[in-house]
Amino acid sequence: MTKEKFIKRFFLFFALLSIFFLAGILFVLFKEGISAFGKINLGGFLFGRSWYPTHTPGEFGILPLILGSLLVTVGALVVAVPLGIGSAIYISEVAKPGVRDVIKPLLEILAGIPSVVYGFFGMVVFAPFIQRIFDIPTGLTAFTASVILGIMALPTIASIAEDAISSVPKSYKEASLSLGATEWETIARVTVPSAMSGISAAIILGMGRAIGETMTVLMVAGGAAVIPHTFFQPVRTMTATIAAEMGETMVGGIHYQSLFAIAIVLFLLTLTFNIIADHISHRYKKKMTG
Amino acid sequence: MKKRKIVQTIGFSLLYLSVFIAIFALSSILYFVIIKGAGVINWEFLTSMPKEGMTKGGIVPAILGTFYLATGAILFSLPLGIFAAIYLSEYAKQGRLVRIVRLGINNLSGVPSIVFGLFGLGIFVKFFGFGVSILSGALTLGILILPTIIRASEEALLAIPESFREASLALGATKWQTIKGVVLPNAIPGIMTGAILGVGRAAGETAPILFTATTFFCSRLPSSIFDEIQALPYHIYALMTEGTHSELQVPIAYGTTLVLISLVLLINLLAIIIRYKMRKGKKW
Amino acid sequence: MRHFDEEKELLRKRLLSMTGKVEESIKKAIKSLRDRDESIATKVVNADAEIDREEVDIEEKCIELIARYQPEAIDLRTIIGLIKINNDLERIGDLSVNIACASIRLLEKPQLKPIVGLSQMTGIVTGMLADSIKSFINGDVQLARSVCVRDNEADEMRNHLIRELLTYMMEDPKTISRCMDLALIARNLERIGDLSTNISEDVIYINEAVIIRHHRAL
Amino acid sequence: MRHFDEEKELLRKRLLSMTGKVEESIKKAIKSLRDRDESIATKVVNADAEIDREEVDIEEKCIELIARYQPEAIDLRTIIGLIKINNDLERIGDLSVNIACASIRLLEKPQLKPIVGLSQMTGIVTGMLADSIKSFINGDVQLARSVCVRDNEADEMRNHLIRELLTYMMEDPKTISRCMDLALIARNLERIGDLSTNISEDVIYINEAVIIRHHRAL
Amino acid sequence: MVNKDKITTENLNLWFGKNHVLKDINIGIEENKITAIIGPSGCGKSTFLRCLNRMNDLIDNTKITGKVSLGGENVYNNRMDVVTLRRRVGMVFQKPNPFPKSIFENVAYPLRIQGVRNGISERVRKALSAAALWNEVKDRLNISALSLSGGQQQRLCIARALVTEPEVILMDEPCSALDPIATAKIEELLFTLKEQYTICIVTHNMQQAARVSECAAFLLLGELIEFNNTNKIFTNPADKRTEDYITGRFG
Amino acid sequence: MVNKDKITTENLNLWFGKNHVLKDINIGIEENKITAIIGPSGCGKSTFLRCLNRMNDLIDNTKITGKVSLGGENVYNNRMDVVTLRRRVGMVFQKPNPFPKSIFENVAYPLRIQGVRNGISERVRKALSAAALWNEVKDRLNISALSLSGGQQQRLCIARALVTEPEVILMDEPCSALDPIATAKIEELLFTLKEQYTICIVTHNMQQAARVSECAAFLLLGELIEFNNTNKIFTNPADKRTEDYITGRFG
Ligand SMILES: Nc1ncnc2c1ncn2[C@@H]1O[C@H](COP(=O)(O)OP(=O)(O)OP(=O)(O)O)[C@@H](O)[C@H]1O
Ligand SMILES: Nc1ncnc2c1ncn2[C@@H]1O[C@H](COP(=O)(O)OP(=O)(O)OP(=O)(O)O)[C@@H](O)[C@H]1O
Ligand SMILES: [Mg+2]
Ligand SMILES: [Mg+2]
Ligand SMILES: O=P([O-])([O-])[O-]
Repeated sequence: MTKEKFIKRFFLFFALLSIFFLAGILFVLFKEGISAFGKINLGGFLFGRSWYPTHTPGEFGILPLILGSLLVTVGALVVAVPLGIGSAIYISEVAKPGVRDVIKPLLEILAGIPSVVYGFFGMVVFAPFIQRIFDIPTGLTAFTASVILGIMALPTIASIAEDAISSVPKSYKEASLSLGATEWETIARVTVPSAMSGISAAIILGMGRAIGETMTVLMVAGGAAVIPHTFFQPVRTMTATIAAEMGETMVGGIHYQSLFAIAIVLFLLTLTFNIIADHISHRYKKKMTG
Repeated sequence: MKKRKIVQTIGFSLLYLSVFIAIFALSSILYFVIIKGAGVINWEFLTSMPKEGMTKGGIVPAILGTFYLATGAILFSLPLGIFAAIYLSEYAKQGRLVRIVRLGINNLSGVPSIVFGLFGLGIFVKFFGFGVSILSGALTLGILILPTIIRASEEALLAIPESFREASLALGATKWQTIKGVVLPNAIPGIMTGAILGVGRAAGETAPILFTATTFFCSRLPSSIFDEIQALPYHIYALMTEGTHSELQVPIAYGTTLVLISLVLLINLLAIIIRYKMRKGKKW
Repeated sequence: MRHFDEEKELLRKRLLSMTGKVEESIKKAIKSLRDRDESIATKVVNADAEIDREEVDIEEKCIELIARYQPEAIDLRTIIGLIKINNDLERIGDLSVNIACASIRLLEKPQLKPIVGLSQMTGIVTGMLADSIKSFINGDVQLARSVCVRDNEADEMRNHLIRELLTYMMEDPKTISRCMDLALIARNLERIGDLSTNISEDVIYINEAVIIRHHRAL
Repeated sequence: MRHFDEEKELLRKRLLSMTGKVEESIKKAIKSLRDRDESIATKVVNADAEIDREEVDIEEKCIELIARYQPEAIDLRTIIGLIKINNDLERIGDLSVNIACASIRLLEKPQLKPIVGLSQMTGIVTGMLADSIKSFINGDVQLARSVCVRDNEADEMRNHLIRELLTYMMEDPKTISRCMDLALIARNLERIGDLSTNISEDVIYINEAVIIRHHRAL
Repeated sequence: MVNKDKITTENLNLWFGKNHVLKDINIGIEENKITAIIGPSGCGKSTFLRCLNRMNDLIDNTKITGKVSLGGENVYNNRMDVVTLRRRVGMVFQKPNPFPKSIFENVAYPLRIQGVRNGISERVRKALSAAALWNEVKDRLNISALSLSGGQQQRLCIARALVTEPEVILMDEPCSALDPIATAKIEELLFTLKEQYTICIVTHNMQQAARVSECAAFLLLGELIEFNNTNKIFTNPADKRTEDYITGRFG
Repeated sequence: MVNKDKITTENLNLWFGKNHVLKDINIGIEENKITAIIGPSGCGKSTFLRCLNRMNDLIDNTKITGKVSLGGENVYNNRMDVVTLRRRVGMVFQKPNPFPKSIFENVAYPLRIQGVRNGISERVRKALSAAALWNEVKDRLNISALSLSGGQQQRLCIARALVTEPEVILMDEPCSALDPIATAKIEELLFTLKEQYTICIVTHNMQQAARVSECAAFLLLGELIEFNNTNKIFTNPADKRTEDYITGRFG
């Protein structure tokens, strides 16, 4: 083998590591979690309405957890998507260069605030506030979690959407203006539609982030494993369940295994989102290059 | 014509509003943390051990723990990430293999952090028997930030115009000479940005270290990589959810949060400054 | 059709109409002599100014076309050919003026025995001229070559004429001055033939990019 | 210096050397008559082939330059001017051959009284030719204009000569044929003057982009 | 035939920050003619063109003095609505820039934003025909405009500019991204367009200026050095600097 | 003066995947002359050029048959070392592509990768002089190459290609990113370079091919239609298709 060939193989090995890790994750999750299905049937697991793992016999229905996750995620998106995309459009199309140079890095920096900080803020500031405003027994509700999660996902969505919007060639904008369009028409009819796939990818990635989010929801969602009926009640998500309960389980026990089983569901769910986002942004690239 | 102008005014107002809300929401978080945390922070807080069941004293083990974890994670994932990125951008030919690798990286980055925690638990803590330790936590975090590093490095490498490579090859350089002489030197700032962002991310993560590295309280500083540790993010969580004197713990949590935020934001700021500098200086 | 082709076409048409004028001049100059009508000759002399103007115009247009379209290959050859043909046509116009002037001088004096050869020669050279231009317009290299061949005929004829004139002069010295003018006319006609040949050679060059002039026996 | 300028310079030089040859031809043709040396005249006739070849070469080179460099403005005018001047030079060459041929015919017969005017006229027209080319090479419009003025002198001289010849012929019809040849020589010299004038006009055009020919009184 | 000026500028000056980019430009762009702007890189050609439809408004720190009149009205007057102005003065850019929409929607765009509802497809057809593109695309109006070739894209952009029937069309190096064959097609198109429109074209291809234009302006360092018939400029420029530039002796 | 061929191709065929891009090309590129390759976009000009120094090796799915000889040796022979080949056959690209290093280091790069240690600065000076750039940069060899103007950058790239004294220089549209004035400078440079080097230049600017080259090859859809003296090609091409292309009647 020549030197050049050797170098190439060397690098190839490292490129394959990601796959290896991904496979490793899958393997560990299944290794630890699969035997849960020996004891709980799959339908009962996914659609069971109650989650009482510590009872004897334990009940392992994760429907409340799934619904909790979805509720919080949807709520978060309702907050984050309009604000995030609005901000993205503002930054890339409307803001004066001076303003843009402040706001854009600001958002990027804020994107780096750790999730536990959001959780903390939610617990000590926002939840009491909600409790007072709506006069409800606890401020730790799906609503609270949604809003906090939404704010948290906002910089992510804004930043990816901003990338997509500002990578729309300047020539489109010039073309539209030179044809007698107003700036708003240019944004609404040319710039944003051209960046649509990038924006959708941003939304889906934001969704993935929200659904996989752990600490925030763990701290502010309230943690009641019941099927939610309103926004203003405590809920418990899949991630929070794992984080909260793993510490107290017996390694290898059914509770331990079922938590891994939840992780499998979570993993597959986010995998799906990611593949969809990937697909969209792939198509987007193709479209932009003709 | 008038109607078109009005539509424009309304549209722009909505945009201003959304930016305003976004900035307001995010800065109010900072505001509270800074206002409430600033009073707690002093030299002692930063340099002494916690006392009296976490109701008094400082957070030095948590600071150190976060430092060890983040350093360990970056030491582990930086070389891996760079090597993988070099393969992808310099050697890989478009084909099934690359698509799979890339899909793998994208999905790895989308895996929820708690799942990484479980993975670390399953592999490092249990299978390799490292136990709950700095090593397990750092490795878990390292894998978590690997996609970030690979992406940033790859982006930095791809930003080097193809024409540089062609020029070098056409001058009779070998591939490796080209990478070493022309590609990598120009990609270093970009790779550094990626690495710094990775450090910031690693420092702020909680879920992955829940079961792999941290403990609520340890009475001494770690002496080896196989020791349990405290970490800032987990410390905040623990202060809020465990212990019994929450009225005493919340102020400490504020202080810890301010320290963590300052740390992470400073790191991110650094990365962003480097990136802006780089974009400005770049003429090709 | 390319814009350049349109412009070129226009130029061709102008050249054609200029040829018509020049041909007319030659015929008229000779006619004035035959009909002993000075007014016709005067017209020829006066008409020349227009031909001259047209020549200048066409040349300017050609240079403009080169400057603006940077023609290559056959287009370039055509334009260069046009410039040269245009030049030749103008000279032919001048030659007919020369003939007309000689005619005017001759008309001041009594008529000599009419020289049949002159009309005949006029027929030949105007034929040559017409054909050379026709060959240009149609890109007809065959026809162009035939013009070159006919040039010898014209030369022959001129020699014959001059010899005839010499005899007249010897016989009657009073005719010398008139004969000199007639000889001049013959020479001019022959030169018209020469120029038509030049034109034909240019046509061949334009179409085949072979410069053939001087190759034929002198 | 641009590569194009080098090529143009080369062409100019070639044109200059061609002018030298042509001038020589004219002088030799006249000299052969004066010295009654047929061999000189023959040399003139033979030398023409080379001038012809050179003309074709120069013209091809000019067209090549247009095709390859797409010259504009003064460069274009220079090349077009070169083509035309080149053409004129070749014609002047032909005219000296004509003179040489006439000379050969004359030498077959006894000498007439030497015609002083002829030498003098030769001096004038070769001077005009030399100056017109010089004005081209140096871009000297002043000089070019002076050539145009001198043309009238040459015309005058020719008329004078022809009148003198007419007298001879009248006096002695035996000289008619020789006088005709001498008249031909005078006409050819005058045409050389005309062509030099043409060249000068082209020089003016090249440098000032004003086409002046035909504007002056005919 | 006396031609009148469609656009005139009077002492037009423009600064980008402290950079004095256009200096006292006085020019008259004649109706139904093609006017070419030539000059070395950075001399202000594009800037001048973009003054005419106020595209320079988009650039910060721009200062403009003097007058630009379109059919007698001052373009920089406060009462002049930029949107209307740009509809009257269309523009075609250096790189073909169709929107990533279908061919049809690209051309229909200017109509749609004006709120036109009826007869759109007829007007699109007419514009595409005028841009000599109709025959090539009539069977596939719904495919993405980005799948057209560069030359076709540029003609599409021309059609898009024509559909609202502007009075003037500005073109900033419209062929510099095209190969010679596509360029030739656009040039031919220009000859037919000028019968209906007033066209002003910036090009750094002098030969192109020579071929297509009737009048040509030579700019140098922001100054208008010479403005004349194209014939005159290319066979006998009045200014030495023009001559030097035209013959490639410059710099 | 009999010139011998420096590079010859025999029945050179090239496929990109199923796309037959070069078809039976037989050509002889003469020593110390400039050979131009012209033809419409996509006809395979660049591909042909890149066959000569095997830059096409970098593209996947390429299949090549036939022979390319450099001074008698087959370039596609297994014994031919690509690195050595590329050192002997230099290349200059369409867009100036200096490395983001200093001027000096750019030119020194090829020497450094060859492990040359002595006399580097002398050789750099010589190369810069040969590329007619020395006088413009001699006082600032240490500034970044990226701060040079486009035309200077391209001459720098030429210097960089010259420093290892290749036998042949391939240029793929070296002036298409430059303005006319910088282009004129490069063209003048070519005339002096050809005394020492064999040059093969791809250009879609026909006038440029006409100006600089001694021989010209016209490619169409991957076929070599005509290969002849530039004079001949531009005044009297043998093939109707060449004539049509040259006179702009094509397509
Ligand atoms: N947006 C801008 N901000 C500041 N200066 C600018 C801007 N655009 C152009 N300039 C400057 O204005 C001058 C003229 O630029 P312009 O683009 O009009 O030149 P041009 O003649 O079109 O050149 P080219 O042929 O390269 O397109 C240049 O010096 C340029 O640096
Ligand atoms: N890397 C590649 N992979 C596949 N096909 C290619 C590749 N490069 C070029 N081709 C195809 O090969 C053909 C010839 O391309 P090439 O770049 O040689 O053309 P060209 O004559 O240089 O054109 P241009 O004037 O546009 O540069 C084209 O049909 C092109 O689509
Ligand atoms: Mg411009
Ligand atoms: Mg190419
Ligand atoms: O970001 P998380 O660690 O809270 O999932």
